[in-house]
Amino acid sequence: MADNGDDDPQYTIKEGDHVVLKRGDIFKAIQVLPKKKVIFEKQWFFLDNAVGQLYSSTFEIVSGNLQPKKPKDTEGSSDAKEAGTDNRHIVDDGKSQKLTRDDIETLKEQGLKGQEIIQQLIDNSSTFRDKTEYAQDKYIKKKKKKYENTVTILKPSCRILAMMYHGREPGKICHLRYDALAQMLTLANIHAGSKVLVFETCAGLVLGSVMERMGGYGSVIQMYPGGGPGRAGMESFGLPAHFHDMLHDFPICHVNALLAGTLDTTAKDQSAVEKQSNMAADEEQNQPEVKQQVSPEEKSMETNTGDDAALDQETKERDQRREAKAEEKKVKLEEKRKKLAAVASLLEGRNADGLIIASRFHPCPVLMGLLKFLSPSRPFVVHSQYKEPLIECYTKLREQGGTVNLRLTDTWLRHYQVLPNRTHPLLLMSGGGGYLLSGTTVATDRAKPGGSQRSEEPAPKRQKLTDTEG
Amino acid sequence: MADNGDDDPQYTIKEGDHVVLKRGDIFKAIQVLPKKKVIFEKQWFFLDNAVGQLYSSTFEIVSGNLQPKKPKDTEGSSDAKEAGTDNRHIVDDGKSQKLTRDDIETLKEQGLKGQEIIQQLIDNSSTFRDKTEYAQDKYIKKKKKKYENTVTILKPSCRILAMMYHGREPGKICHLRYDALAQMLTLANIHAGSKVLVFETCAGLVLGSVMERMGGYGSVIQMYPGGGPGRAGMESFGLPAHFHDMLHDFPICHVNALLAGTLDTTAKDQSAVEKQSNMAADEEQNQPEVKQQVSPEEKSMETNTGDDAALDQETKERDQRREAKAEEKKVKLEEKRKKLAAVASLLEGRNADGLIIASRFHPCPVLMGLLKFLSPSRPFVVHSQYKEPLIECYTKLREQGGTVNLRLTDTWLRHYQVLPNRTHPLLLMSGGGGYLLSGTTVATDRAKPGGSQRSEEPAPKRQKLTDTEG
Amino acid sequence: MSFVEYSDFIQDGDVAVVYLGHDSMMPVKVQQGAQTQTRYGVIRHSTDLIGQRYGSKVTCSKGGWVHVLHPTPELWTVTLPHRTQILYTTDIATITMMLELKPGSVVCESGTGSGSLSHAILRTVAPTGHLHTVEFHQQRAEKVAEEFKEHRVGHLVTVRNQDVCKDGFGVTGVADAVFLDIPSPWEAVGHAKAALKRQGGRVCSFSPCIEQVQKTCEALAHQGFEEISPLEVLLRVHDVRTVSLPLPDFGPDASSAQTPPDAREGTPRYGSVALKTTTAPREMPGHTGYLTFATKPRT
Amino acid sequence: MSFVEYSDFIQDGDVAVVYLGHDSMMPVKVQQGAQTQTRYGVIRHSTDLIGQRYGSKVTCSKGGWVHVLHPTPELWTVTLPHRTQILYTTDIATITMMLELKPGSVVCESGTGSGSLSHAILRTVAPTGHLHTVEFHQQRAEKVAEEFKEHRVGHLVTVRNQDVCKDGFGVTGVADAVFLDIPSPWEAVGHAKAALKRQGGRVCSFSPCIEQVQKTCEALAHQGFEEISPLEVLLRVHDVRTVSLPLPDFGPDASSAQTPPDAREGTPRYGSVALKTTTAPREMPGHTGYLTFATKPRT
Repeated sequence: MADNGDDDPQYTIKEGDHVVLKRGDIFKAIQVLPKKKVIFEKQWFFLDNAVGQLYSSTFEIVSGNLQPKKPKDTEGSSDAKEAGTDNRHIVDDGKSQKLTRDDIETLKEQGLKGQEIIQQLIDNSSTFRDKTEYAQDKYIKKKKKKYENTVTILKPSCRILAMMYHGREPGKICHLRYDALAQMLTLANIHAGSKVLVFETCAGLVLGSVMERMGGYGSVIQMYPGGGPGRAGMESFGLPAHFHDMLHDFPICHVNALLAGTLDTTAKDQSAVEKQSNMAADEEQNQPEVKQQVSPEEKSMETNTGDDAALDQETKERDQRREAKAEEKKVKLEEKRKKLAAVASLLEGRNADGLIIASRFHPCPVLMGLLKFLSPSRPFVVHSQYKEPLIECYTKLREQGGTVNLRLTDTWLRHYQVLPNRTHPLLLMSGGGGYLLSGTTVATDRAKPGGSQRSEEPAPKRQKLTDTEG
Repeated sequence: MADNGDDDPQYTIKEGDHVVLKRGDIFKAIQVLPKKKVIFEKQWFFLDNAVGQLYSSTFEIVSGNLQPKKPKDTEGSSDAKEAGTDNRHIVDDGKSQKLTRDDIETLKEQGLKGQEIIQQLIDNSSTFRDKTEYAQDKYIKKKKKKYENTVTILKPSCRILAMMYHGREPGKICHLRYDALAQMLTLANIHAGSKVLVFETCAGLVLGSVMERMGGYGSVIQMYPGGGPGRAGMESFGLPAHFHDMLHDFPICHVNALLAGTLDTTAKDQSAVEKQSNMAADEEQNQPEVKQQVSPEEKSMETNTGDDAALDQETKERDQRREAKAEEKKVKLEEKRKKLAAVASLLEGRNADGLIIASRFHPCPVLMGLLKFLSPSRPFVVHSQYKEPLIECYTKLREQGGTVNLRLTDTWLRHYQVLPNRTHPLLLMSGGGGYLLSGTTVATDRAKPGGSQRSEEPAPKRQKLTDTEG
Repeated sequence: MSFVEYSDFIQDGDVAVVYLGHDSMMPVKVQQGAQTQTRYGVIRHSTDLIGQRYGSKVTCSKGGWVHVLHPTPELWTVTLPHRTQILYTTDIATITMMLELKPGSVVCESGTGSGSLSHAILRTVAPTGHLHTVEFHQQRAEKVAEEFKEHRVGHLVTVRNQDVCKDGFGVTGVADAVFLDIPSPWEAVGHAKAALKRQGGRVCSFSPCIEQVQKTCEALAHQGFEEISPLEVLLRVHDVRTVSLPLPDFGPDASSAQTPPDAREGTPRYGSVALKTTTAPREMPGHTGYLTFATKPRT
Repeated sequence: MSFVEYSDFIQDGDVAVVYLGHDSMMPVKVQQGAQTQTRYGVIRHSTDLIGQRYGSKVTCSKGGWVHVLHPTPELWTVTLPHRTQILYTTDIATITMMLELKPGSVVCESGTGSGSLSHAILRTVAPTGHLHTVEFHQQRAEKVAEEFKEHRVGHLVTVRNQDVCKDGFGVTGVADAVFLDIPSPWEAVGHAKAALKRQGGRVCSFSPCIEQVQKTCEALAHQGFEEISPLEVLLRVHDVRTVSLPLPDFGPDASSAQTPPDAREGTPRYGSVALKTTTAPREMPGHTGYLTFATKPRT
């Protein structure tokens, strides 16, 4: 990553790029496609003008198009403010703002930009100058949010996408807050060259983060539940094409068979592969993430194909299509078989280097099942929105042995406003980012299978009866 | 509480007073008794010299006696410090302190006071002046803790005792942190003139706090489990004698009988009262709080009465004692009967104004049982060190109806160091102060007993199936 | 009814709190002949409220029903008309304990604001204490004094309309505790000291910004206050709910001899587990203000 | 073994982590013929370690046993010899994500201190990135450089012994990210800007005191940094345990017809209930430092 100058295409927005739109603390991931209308913060516009511009540029939205802005233009002139020291003189009569809603609409129609409208509002507020600096700041922020129409286009990163998902759709990522994701990536020692298992139902955000951290070196195996691996979030990372070569996926419905050595991935037995395909179809309706990947255009195509005229012709075409589809299916199945065989061989050695779980499933059976694929002395991390299932995991692991350094934690995140004489923690904070259970695998005594594996702790460190861990 | 000048005995330390010793953040509650040796922070001394002095005075401990200190003497001269800007020049060779342990002992023997010893340590540290201000401060604090020997005598208060118990023996008060206790007293609307039920196994701290807040007006009924009400903590408040008139107690083993109307407190049936007394004896050994109230002197008296000579004389005396004891017991039982009858009549109306529970018992059955004694539209608060039992309480209450405004909460407490250029939260904080479930009673429809009381919420606010409360 | 004494029955002239649902309440001035509109229909004071027991269920005109609660300072805090930013119960509870308030305490407060803290102080110092509260905004001072009367605590409180930084609390050497919630608390520290009893007392200053705390701590130390202790308390609400966690399908278990560790008694391999748990609200108050406590020593 | 690459077997010259029990670990330099003393007895490197699989159980001379773990930056952080205050994993994880570190990133750091963060940075930027780390304390700079070599990450890092506030990072226009953990970070903000790539990058400053944050934010704004965002992350550890809660004895239930709501199936009236729960540690870290992040725009 040497400094190649601005000619380096990595700094330029190109057609087809996955980018992130930003205004204030609001983010939206989007692909740059020609003539594609984008809605962001209740405004419609086209991204076409952004192509060829540099990443991190800020644009003004002018009649549905992006217009590059000079840097520094964004900053409010907060120094120029004249503040009262307290608000004793403010009588709240509801009449302090002289501009009416209609006036403001007129200003907008006249093409006034957000920053200008806000200045108008300040100039026309009889109480603004009497407000404390604190109250002035609040006022400006509120108005800015309402009237500004700039947007910054960023290159996606784990940081930005994790913050975006947390801010916009925490439900889609199991309420995994960005700082919790940060802990997971570090606690699992994700790094280039290792072999990592990922089980997530976080729209692909966790998968993408792991892949970014591995830089295209090593292998990532996405273990996925029925319906196919959710990857929309991973796509938003806009990772280089060759990064995808290291990505493999394995349907968890074959985990038991693989562990038992009964998974047949040879060409003779298609059943395993086929079952997987059928299940994918069956379960699609239970997968909101998958459904949302279907674009509105595709949907409308499907519903508009029916036409009452020329039934014969249709029947014929339908037959042809069916044949073609059957052939297509065969080829696809063969591809799938090869892929499954490849990933099965990656897993069979049970020598993965790390495991990350963050899903809406009960983490306990997931963890107990997937832990078997790890080498000894390798880290694993499980996220859950709820503490109770992780208590269960902890207890099971303690009973079963084979892990050390077990820790059930969560993190507490606080952002600050640091401004002259106005420094304080932000008045709103996230309620919680979920809980993590982390630990390290160790070799189990294969000499004594089953039996009394309970006392996995060194002898002198006996537990009190009521304490699971001291 | 008008300002009566220093003659007012409330500002003077008297023999028999319950006081609190303080050094830094360390507190200890103690009664001022003549010639009683006190251990505080590993030092022995007598409190006798404190009698007649004013509350909040600071004393120096000089050969086991208290010696009043001039005010302001306590403060370290932090302004005079000369600080390095960073610690790059400090080479850790373990030799920076020129004073040896023996030197320091010699200084102590020479009668040097804590403050002077610390100054000696600073003067003899070759690295002190090179340390950052931050590191200097740490150094001084560490040394202060080790060598200072002052003690301040405070008048007890809810604030001080709650902080003391939390700092010294959180296990004795079910890990009820002072800010959580503060929430309880406020959420339960504890105030003069009301009738409040208290169920606690917090050594009497909660009881004392409630009594302090009621200022001797109204009534407090301590509901206590077998073994007698724990009150050591309440005694430490040193409340005026007349405050005790408002205090009643009721053994919970009679709750069911009282609720069923079968509790007989007339003179004819002594069984109820007697059973209580026996239980108290039976269970004493399970009550660490109660045991600790027995002073070492009492214990040694018991074990030293045996003497092999003059057995006859002894037998005679023993008989006499037995008779006297029986008589005494009778009188005591009669007293107890009267008290039980009085408190039963206070409870029978089921019109208490508030309920506070903070105990090592499962809060769910306790709450469900005692809630029946409250008037409608009255607050209740339950503390538990653990969240899970309060989830159970919450669920039961929602099923049963008869309460609104249910909230399961905890508080997060952070102390700050505010010093020029060294402002930050304290580096250590309490892990947790316990959870609170609070709510308000409402009238239940007595017209329809049992049956479908489930939908206690107004109709338009239907719950989602998976949400217990929105 | 009074804010410092419970009554059993609702009377004409009372202030009652109508509980409409979780986190939804409104205060009502009870008046013979009056009506109150709620989303469940009309409440007729003469028939639905007056003479009813506090805590009763009242059926509104549209058939929905509400509970009518006895007012408390805590219910008032969540239902009062906001004329300013107010203090909430979590901070109020901490202030009450850390200022060592109890029946008989004499307290000075500024600014009065919307009276949220004032009501809690009055509840605690009644029946023998007194609150001296100073509010520089005349409209607000008048309004809050009126409310104190309506809430039958007027005899326990003196409202002064003046600038505490210039004119102090209007009393000297009488207070057990002083509370400051003003933009420049450091300018009032001297007045706080003067208001406190010669034998000493406690002071608390509430400020949202750390710079205010720094200046206030400096002023407190300069004025000889001791045990200067800034702190922060945050409330966390835990929403109780039942969640359903699906179990993963790892496929048929070939080795039936050794049951996998994830097999659960009584639950099908391919099902879900219901769980009682709590969740954090998506957003919560991350900061209200710093509470700086200190002790005035005997002078 | 290397800190950026896993091996399966312990070899002569490796650094291994001996796990003795919960929160009790020690690093060991594996050397043919060497011995390590533990509280469970002696570990003989030649027979007990070399050639064994990482993660194995090793029986010590006294019969007790330990596990030998592959080193990771996280295990190193909890076992390394402290020569300074160090950064812990919670802050490190946040720094790594918020600085957008990944393989190939070029990072500048000062001060190196005990190398706790440095190892985590190296792990993340390997195999194609680089760390330029500046430490003004000569002894420490030498020691940490030695450790990097032992941990087989020496090729990924340049250690400079200089004063970052005066002399900067020794590189210009090459860094994707800069991290500052020095007493006066505001004095190094200009150097941080100079070290970052012309196309922009991320910066983070760690400071325990808010005044340092204030000055740093001012300097960052003055130097044209954007998205200035100070934050704090605290770790809470939940201890899993089984507790037993006694049930209260309310006495014989006279009205046997209506079972009281507290009667529990299967539990005697006078017993206790066992409960899986977590408890908070009595004390926990209440503050490590503020992390101030900012973005250097393209210049």
